[in-house]
Amino acid sequence: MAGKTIEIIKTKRKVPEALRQRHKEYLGLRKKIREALADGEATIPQISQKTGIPADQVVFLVMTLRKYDEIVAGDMDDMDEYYYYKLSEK
Amino acid sequence: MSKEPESKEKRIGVYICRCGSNIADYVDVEKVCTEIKNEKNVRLSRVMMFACADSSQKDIIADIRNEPLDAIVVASCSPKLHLHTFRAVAERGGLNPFNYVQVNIREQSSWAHSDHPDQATEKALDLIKAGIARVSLSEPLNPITIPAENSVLILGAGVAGMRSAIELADLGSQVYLVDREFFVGGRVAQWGKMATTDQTGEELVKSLYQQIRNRRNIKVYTGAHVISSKGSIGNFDVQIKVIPRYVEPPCDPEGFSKAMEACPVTVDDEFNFGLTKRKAIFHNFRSEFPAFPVIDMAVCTRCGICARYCQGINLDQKEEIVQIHAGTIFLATGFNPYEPRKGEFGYGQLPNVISLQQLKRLLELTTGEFRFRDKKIGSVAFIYCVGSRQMDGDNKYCSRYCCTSAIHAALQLRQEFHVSNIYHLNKGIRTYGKQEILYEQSSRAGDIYLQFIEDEPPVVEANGEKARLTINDILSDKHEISLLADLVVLVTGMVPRENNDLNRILKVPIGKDKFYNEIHPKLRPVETVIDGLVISGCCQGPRNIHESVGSALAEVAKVYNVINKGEIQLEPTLAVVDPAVCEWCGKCAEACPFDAIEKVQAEKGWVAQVIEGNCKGCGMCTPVCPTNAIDIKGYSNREIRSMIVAMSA
Amino acid sequence: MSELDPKFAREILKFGDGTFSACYNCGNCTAVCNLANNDNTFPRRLIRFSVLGLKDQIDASLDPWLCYYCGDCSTTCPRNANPGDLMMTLRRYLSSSYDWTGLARKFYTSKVFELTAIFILALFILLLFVFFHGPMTTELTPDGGVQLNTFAPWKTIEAGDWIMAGFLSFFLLSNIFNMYLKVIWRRKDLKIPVSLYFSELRHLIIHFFSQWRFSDCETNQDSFFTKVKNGEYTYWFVHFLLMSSYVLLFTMIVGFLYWFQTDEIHPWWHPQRLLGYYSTFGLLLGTIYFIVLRIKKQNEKSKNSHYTDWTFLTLLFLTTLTGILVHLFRIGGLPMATYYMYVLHLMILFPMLMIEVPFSKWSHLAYRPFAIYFSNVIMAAQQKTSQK
Amino acid sequence: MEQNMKNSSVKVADTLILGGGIAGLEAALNLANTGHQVVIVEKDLSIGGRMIHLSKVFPTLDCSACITTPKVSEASRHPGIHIQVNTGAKKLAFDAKGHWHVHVQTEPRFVNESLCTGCQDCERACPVVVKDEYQYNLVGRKVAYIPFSIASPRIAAIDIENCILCGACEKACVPGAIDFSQEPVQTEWIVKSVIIASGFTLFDPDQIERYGGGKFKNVVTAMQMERQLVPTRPFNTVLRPGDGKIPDKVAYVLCAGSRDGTVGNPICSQICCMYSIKQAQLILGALPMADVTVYYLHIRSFGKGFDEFYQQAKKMDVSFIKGKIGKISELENGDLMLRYEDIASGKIKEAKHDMVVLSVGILANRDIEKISGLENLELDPFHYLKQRQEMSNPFKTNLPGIFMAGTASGPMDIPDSILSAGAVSAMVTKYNKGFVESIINSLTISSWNE
Amino acid sequence: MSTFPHKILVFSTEKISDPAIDLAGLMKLHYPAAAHVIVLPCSSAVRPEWIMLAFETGYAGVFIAADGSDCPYGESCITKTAKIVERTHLLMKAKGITTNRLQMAAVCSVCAELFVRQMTLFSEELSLATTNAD
Repeated sequence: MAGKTIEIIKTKRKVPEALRQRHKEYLGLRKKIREALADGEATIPQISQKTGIPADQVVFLVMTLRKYDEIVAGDMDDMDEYYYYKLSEK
Repeated sequence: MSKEPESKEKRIGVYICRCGSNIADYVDVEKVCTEIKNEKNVRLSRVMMFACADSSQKDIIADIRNEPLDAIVVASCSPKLHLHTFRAVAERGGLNPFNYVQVNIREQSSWAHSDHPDQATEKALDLIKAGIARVSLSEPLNPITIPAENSVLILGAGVAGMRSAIELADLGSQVYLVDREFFVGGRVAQWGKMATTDQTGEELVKSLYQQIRNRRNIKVYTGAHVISSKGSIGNFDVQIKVIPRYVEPPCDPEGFSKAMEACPVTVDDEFNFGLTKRKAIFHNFRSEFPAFPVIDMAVCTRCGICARYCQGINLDQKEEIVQIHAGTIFLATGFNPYEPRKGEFGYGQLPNVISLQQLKRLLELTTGEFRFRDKKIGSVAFIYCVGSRQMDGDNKYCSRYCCTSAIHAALQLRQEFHVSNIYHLNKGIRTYGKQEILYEQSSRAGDIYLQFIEDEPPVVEANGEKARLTINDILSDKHEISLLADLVVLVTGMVPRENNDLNRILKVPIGKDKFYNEIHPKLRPVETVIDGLVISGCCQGPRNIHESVGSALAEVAKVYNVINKGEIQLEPTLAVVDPAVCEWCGKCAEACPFDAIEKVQAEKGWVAQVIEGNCKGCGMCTPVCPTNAIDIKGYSNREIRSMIVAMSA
Repeated sequence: MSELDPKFAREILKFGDGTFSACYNCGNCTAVCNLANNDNTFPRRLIRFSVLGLKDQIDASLDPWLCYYCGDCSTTCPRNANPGDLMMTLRRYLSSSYDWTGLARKFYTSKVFELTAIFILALFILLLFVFFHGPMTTELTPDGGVQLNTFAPWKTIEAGDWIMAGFLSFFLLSNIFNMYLKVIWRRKDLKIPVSLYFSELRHLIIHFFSQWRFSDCETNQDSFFTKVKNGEYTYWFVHFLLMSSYVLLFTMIVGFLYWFQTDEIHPWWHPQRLLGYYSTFGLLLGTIYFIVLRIKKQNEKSKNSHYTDWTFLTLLFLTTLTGILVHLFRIGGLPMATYYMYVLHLMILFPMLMIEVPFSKWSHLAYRPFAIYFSNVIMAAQQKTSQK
Repeated sequence: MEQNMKNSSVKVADTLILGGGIAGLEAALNLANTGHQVVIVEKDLSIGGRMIHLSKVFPTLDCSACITTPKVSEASRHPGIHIQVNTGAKKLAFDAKGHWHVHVQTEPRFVNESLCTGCQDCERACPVVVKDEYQYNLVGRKVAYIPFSIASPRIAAIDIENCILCGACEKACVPGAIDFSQEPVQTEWIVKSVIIASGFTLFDPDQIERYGGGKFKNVVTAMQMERQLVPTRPFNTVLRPGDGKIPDKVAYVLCAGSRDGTVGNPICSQICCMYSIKQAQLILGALPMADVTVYYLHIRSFGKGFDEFYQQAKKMDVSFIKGKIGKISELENGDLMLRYEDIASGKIKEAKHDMVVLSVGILANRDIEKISGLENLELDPFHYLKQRQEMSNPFKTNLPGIFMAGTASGPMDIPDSILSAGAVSAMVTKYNKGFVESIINSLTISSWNE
Repeated sequence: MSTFPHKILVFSTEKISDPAIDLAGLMKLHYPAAAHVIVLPCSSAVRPEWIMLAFETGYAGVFIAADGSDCPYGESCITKTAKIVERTHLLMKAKGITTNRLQMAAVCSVCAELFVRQMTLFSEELSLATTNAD
């Protein structure tokens, strides 16, 4: 059955529209954050300012992307307040 | 390298798992497999998709039988996941499970070094070589069993001891319940009404002792103490000395009361904390157990008057020494209430300053109006943390039970004896958990709580017949508040009982707080570093009654696991001494945290020997041996050295 | 050093039910209170004084008057000790403690005493009218109204008013003076320059009229209009309406009775009628509003009603109601009804004023602004001393 | 005895344990070591309960995972222990012979347990991100995921509620372990005794409006802080979730949801003081420049070594202030203003902190009440299981053969939970042993026979 | 023919530090592959002669991933492991081996990152030492 069972579940479940929307939104936010980091490292407030995404959401997204190796953490800023984040080289 | 011992010729099979692509993506498994084939002793080497899969397991078993193989190595994931799977495979194939070695090339090679696949491959090869080297030297090991007596010696017949005695007896163990006092029940017998159920200590003790009487496999010794102990887990030999009661059956109650009346010796009754007097011949309360009075020989003048009234009295009884053979020793020796220093908050100086324990007795002995020293009591002040949380003294710990207990007593004073003015001078109330409700009830009913600063305790002075207390109350901006009370109750904490002889004989580990110490509060909360010596109740640290009972039952579970089969199974990975090489120096015994090494006489002189029941196989003894005479099975000097060499290439 | 007095808490409990002894001194009530500050740290401090029985501290405290009972302390009290209700109870206690006659204490602690007093005072009015009333003419005025001034000439009534007002002022002022003695005079640590009494006087006036501290109870960041829309000012507004109506009517009755109690029927837009209607409307709406709140018990400050709250509201409501009826009967040309109703009106009005104004609930109208005034005087004085 | 039907089966064991947290595991190991057949039914995807998620534990500061994981692995390979994760009890019934019939349902995880190797290929392939409940929502996780790194079993699962059915995981899985055809599986366990070790739930501080009602970004719960202090932590360091700033003034607000009649929980949660003191010490270890202030009512460091631990925190310069936080307001930069009465001075104070930790209390796990057949189970006023004979037979319910362990009976710390599990093991051992003789005789209450 | 110029022998412990090293792999945290691990029950079972053997057979460094206070065999592990290091340092001095080639740190069962950091630093130190020596 390997590789085919997805078809089975598709007959039983419908994906709610809200779920698709949320996923699309996530992909959009992820893209924005990746773009913001394309020219170099930035702190959370800097990313928030560049992208217009509220800082707490940026924290969530950056940390999630860090967890899945898309982003790596760098050094602290001069004030020892924030870390810099950059895209991982992969 | 020539001095490394040559490994025996073994027929070894090596299996390298691809783990789907998890290993194979980074480790060149085919290359590893080919190279391994050339290693010494290796009969075959195979790559598998999933070594743990059922079909693969069957293949391995077939190889073991067909080749046949003496030992196998599986290079796959962490042994934490599948060591036991493959040990079982080896066993099913007919090998000793210790002739199997698992090499971790997933967590510790492919995944950790996915950034450098070539290095991951190289490392995997090194690790497998080490595994082969180890398995070449591995010896078949079998679990060790030592006989264990299915009997328990319980020291201390308080609620913890009694409750566990009943449970163990019901589970089929022979129980010896030993108490230093002449009556069982410990501190709880003295306690009166208990928070939060309002059952009395007397009732609880009574019901427990009735259960004990109904069980044939519990033997009770009162007035007895340990004088020597030998042996280790499974087989302790303990000698106890039993002091006679000088009263034996038959002893009719009437004769006894007359004898008690007639006895000319009067002393303070310790059971009532000196609030009342007793005679040299005495009992505690009517339902005491054993239901026999005692003559206190320390104060008895042997005048013989009592014998005229009561036939059971026999002043010629002799002390007895009893031998007990027990699989485990249970310590439930309980606590002593902290005895305030003379002058501590007026204790021993002011007539109306008493301890919480005294108050609890007083509440038990009082009916009708609440009076103390013939004076009606209208106001009571409690001072908390006496003997606990000391800033200057030794007792840094919190005694845990006292806040709730004092508040419970206060509620009893208010509800049963209509004492309307009750003050609590505390250091921060600690009615944890559901006990908080008692605190709320008491303050809602009008008890007044004042809190003093940690290093500024309240002052107690005499004021006519009353006591005047002065406190800097934190709750009123440290305003100095003064109040008058008819009775001052010092809420005294717990200290361990003085058992110096017992502690010395059994080598009980003692913590910083002077209570008995467990190995680990979470991993092994009732065991001590001495195997077979377990602790519960308040000898381990302050607790309330149901927590004590809980810990006692937890102890039963642990002990029952160990002794119920009549033998103890131990992991075979224990220390072993080569008596030919050993020249007893005692260093291993010193290093062992479990007292697992003893000195024995061999032909050539003293040598060390491992007490297998105590050994945990940690290996702390091995590096200290100057002659390399001691080893851990499964991690032997030879095996590890061979691994170091094998990986070095 | 203070002596703990366990009996005092029981004494306070005579002035209202209280669960304050359940307090475990977390300080939440003081921290959530918008009106509390470091010069007036309440309610926990007062709970503490009450529990420990520190009578002198409570007697000298102005804090209960500074509380406007928004109820936040009570709704958030983890022990359900109801600090807000204690503040109310303490206001009753303090009213009694200021009152040197001892009557306030009697009114607050004995229902029987209060009802008897009301009855006696009503009887007194009744008897006055029975013996001294003017002719009960059924002849109507040219406008078709009743000749009330013939039955009860405004000059006589006014004289009575003045005598009554004299009594009221005497008691109230002497009580306020007593309050002054307790809160300022007896405090040894205070040195108050006389000038401060004048410079801080504005607080007395402003707060007497506006009761503005009420609005400080609200802290959310909404705009004024949203707050109005959400009904956040309703309580203050109704209270203000009631209070202003009362003051207005009291002033008209005592000071301008000749103008107010007239047999003429003015056109509806006449200031006398408009002011009268405003006051009647205010009183009617106010009393009904507060009665409904107290029956519904939905918000914290209306949950715990003392019997004196009920007597006061009932008397005020009945006064208003009978007042309206007098007016209606008079302009409706019903002479006998007007006269009886007038007597009944005064039978209710008189005990209400005599009991409530100096001795009971209504006295807070004076104590509150004075408390703010005194507290500002004290603060200003302390500031001056600390500056030195 | 096994009569296997398609998605349901009947099996026999000695004891069934509801809940695979530390108490359940300890009891299971004790019982299995004495020769009982034990089933652990765990509703979560992994056993280990709350404890496996904690950082270090008071007062010894040893690492929580180091204590839990050996027990977890010992239990999972013990021949006497059968573990069913992702499984809930639906119904209990008592039969005439005194056995309990426990009907449990295993929800599909859509991953074949015997094929999954825990390699996380599916997780990397999955495109959908949702909040990670195991990291208390601080960070995201995929919909196909390994619950957490030290989960046991370390097997993937698919969170079907959030799945967009793209099939990427199935393509990525080499051993072919993904199986969307799974259906719920019913098992009926016939056992002699049942231990309820269902643990506690955490108080939800969002209902406290004056602490921000969940809206302030830099107000976190103690569990969220706990995760930030664990080696497998979501941010790899301690950061404010509002903007990723390294906090330097952290406040602990004790009794958030405990000892508070207004939220319906008047009792003390027993652990918050100590875990807050512990976290304070750990924060000072992680951020040596930080200030930590603990706002408390009474510090309840009552256990063995606890008061010493409290004194140690004071020596490390953790500030302790007596006074309940009345309200918190959020400033523009995300900092928080705390208003409280400093009880020691009697002054109202306002303190600015850049991060606030609410030391939330614990509540009874009321899922037990939803299991049919347990309607007669006695609870205490706080919805914990009632101990019938607290003094002599603790941890016994009013129903025959049903026992409790750990926080099912009330708030308690880890050592006490472990002790309670030990105590229950002894009682259950005896109960199972004397099962035939004593229980049949005591079957006087007929209502459960039905 | 080893690809590892600076091989590190790591002694880990079954219950505590080895799970952390596994966890490092699980979390795909990279550390030098030159680190090769031998598992023991407890870090205070490491024999100084093993360490010396490692130096003799060409390892650049030896690292003891100790139990620290988490040791299931009791707290004495800390001091005992420290003693072993102390004794070995003496042996190393006698042989002219710089003592920083033997290092120790307590690694708790989930301290994967700590282990990675230790390995990376140790490896750098070792390669630096050899280049300097060259």
